[in-house]
Amino acid sequence: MEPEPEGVPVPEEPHVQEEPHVPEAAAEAQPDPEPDDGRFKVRLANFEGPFDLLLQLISKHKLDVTEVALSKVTDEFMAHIRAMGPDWDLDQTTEFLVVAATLLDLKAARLLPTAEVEDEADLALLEARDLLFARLLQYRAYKQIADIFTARLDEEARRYPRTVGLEPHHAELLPEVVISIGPEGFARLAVKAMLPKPKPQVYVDHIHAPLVSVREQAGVVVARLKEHGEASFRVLIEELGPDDTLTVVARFLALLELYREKAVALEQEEALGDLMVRWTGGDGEAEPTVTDEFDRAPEPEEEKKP
Amino acid sequence: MSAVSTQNSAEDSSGSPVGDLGSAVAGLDLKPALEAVLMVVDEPATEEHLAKILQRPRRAVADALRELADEYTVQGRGFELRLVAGGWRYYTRPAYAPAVEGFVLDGQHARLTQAALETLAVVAYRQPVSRSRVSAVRGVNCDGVMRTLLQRGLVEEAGAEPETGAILYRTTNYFLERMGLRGLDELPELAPFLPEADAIEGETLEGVPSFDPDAPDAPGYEDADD
Amino acid sequence: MSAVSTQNSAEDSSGSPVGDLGSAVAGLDLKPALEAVLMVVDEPATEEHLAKILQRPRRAVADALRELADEYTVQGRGFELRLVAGGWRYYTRPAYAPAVEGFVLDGQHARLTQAALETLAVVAYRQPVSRSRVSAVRGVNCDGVMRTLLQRGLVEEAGAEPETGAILYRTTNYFLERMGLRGLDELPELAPFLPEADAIEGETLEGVPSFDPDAPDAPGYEDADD
Repeated sequence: MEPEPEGVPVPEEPHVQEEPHVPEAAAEAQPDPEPDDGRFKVRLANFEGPFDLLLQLISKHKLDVTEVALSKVTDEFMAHIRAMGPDWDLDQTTEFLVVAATLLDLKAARLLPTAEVEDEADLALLEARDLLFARLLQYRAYKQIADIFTARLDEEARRYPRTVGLEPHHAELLPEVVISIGPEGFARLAVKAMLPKPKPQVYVDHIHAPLVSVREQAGVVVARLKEHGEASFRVLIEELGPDDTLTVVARFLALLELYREKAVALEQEEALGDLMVRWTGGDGEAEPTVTDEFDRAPEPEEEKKP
Repeated sequence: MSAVSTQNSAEDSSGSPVGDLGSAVAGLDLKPALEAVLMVVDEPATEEHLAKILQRPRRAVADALRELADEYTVQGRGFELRLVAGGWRYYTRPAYAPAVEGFVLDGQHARLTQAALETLAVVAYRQPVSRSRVSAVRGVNCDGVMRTLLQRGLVEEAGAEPETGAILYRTTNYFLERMGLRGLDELPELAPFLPEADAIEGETLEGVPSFDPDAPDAPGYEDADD
Repeated sequence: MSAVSTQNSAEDSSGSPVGDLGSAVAGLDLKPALEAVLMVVDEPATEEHLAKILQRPRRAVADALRELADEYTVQGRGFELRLVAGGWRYYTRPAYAPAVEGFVLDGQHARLTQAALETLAVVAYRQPVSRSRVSAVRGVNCDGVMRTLLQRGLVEEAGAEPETGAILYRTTNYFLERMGLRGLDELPELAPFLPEADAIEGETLEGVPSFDPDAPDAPGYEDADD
C-alpha cells in the first residue's frame, strides 16, 4: 500500500526569511521547482477568503507565517479590503473584517511602547495572534494539500477507465433487472438526482436576542422622572448590567420620544458630559404618548403596555 | 465567491492536453497508442478512423493491429483483438467465457447500481433527453451508465435533438414492466417530493456563485429584505 | 451483431452455459480468466468479488492481478491495470492520453476551482465534517462550494452531528477514483505540511517575553530567540 511517488510534488512556498537561522515551518518547502513568476499578481485578484489573502501578502514579502512583519501586511490587507469597495456581500466582508480587526489590534499593540506582558488585554492580544497564526498555518497546510489534489486530479484525468461493458452474447445471459425501490422511491431518487442541493440552513440564533420594548422602557423612565423630577441619563440606566446594551439603547430612544412629546427637557453641559433629563410633563395622570415606532416587529405581535 | 468563474483561465496555457494535441499524437508509439484507444471504444473502430486519429498511414496501423492481435494470442491473454464487421475491437477470449459468464450470473447484476438508478430516474422524468443533459443534471459523466441501461433494455434511443444532433433517449416498455407500471403517466408526480417547485433544473444551480440562505428562491426572502 | 453472438456456441457443447459453469471456471488459468472478466467490468472489481467468481483464494487472485499489472508495464502496453477505490480496473496509460482524447470527445472532466479543491481537501482529512467546520478552516463560507462537490459526486452526506444536528460530509468512492487512490489511507500525510507541534509552541513561547508581533526588528528579539 505504498503511496505512488509520482504526482505528489511538494508545492512551492516562498520561504526566504529575514532571520536565516530560524528553522521551522518552511523547512519542508523546496526551492521553487518550477517557474512561478508573476503568479502572485495574477492570483491576488483571486484570493479565496481572508486567510488566502493574508498568506499571499505574507509570501509576497517573502516572510514566513511564523515571522511576519505585521504592520506592512496589515496595511496591505486593509488596502485590499478598501479596494474591493462595495462589491462584497455581507458574509464575505465580515470574514475579512474579523481578520483585519485582529491584524489591526496586533499592529496597534506594536505601536505602543513595548512593555512587560502584565494586563489581560495584552494576553488577549497574544492569544488572538497565536490563534490567528495557528489558523493560518492550518489553512496553509490544506492549501498545499489542495495543490497536491490538483496535481493528482490532472494526472488521473489522463487515464481513461474501460467502461465498455458486456459483449452482446454475454449480455443475453443477464438476469432480469429488479427495481425494488417502487415508484415513490423512484420519484424521490429523481428529485435527489435533479436537485442535489443540501437543505439551506439559516442560522437565526443571533436574531433571537431578547426583545426590549421602547414603550416599556419609556414607562420606566417616566415613572422615575415623575418621582425625582430630574436625573442624569447615567442614573436612569445605572441598574442595568454591562451586557444589557439593548435596554440602554431602548431607554435612550424612549428619551428621544419623550423629548419629541415635550415631556422632558435635555441638557448637556459639555461634550461627553452627563446628560441631564428633567421632567416637564406635569403631574397629571395622563402619560405622554410614546409610539411603537421602535418596537414594530416583523410579525404583528401585540405589545402589551403595563 | 469571486474565484469560481476564473477556474481554468490560468491553467489553460500550460496544462491543457488539447492545445498541442496534433503533434503530441504524432510522437506516440503506434502500438500502445492503438491499445489505449481501443481500450475505451465500444464500437469496432475502422483502420481508416484509427489512422486518421493517430496520424499514421493506414498500412502502418493495419500492420500494428495484426501484430498486437498476434501478441495477445501468443501470450495467452484473456482478451483478444479482432476485426469484426470492418472494425477492430477488444473481445474476451472465448476460452474464458465461463469466467465472464460467472461474473454475469453472479447475482449482483439483477440490481442496478445507484448511479444507474439515478440516471434512469432522470431519463424517465426528462425524456426524451440527451446524454450530455443527463450528465449536466447529475454532475458526472453518464456515458458508461447509459450504456448499461441500453444494454439492459431499460432505455432506448429516440431520435436526435434537432439543433445539436445529439442522440435522445427514452425509457422502454421493459422499464415500465420492471417498475410495475402500465404507462409513463403512472410515474408519481415529482412535485410532492420537491422542496421548491422552481429549482429543478440542475444546471441553473451550477452557476449560482455562492450559496446564499437569503437567495431569491429561499422561503421568506422578501420579508427578510425589509 | 449476429456474428458475435454465435461465437461461443461451439464451446458450449452442453447447451446451457449455467450447468457446469462451476467446474469450467475452476479449470481456467487464473491470469487470463482475470483479464477476461476485467475486460467487461464497468466499475472497479474487488479482489473478493473476483476470487468468488473465479473460485480461487483471494491471495492467489491478488498476486495474479499484481503480476498482470507488472507485465503490462514491462511490455509498455497502452493500458494499465490499477487498484483504485478498492477495486481493479483497466485504464489507458496516461502517456497515451492525447490519442484517447482524439476519440473521447466529452471525457474531459471539468476542473475544480481553488475553492472547491480546498474544501475537498478539508473534507478528505476531517471527515465526517460539517460545513461550518470547513468554513472555519478556510475562513470563508463554503456552502456554495460544498453544493458543487455534492453535485459532482465527490462528497456525500454522512449523517448529522449529534449535538448540533449539522449535516456531516465525507468523500465518496468516486473521489477516490478521480484521485486514483486505493483508499483514504493513501492520502498524503497532513502532518508534514503543518509545523511540528513543538515548533508552534516554541514560537508561541518565544513571542511572550517581548510581546511583539513583529518580532524580527524589535528590540529584545534576539534574546527571545535563544
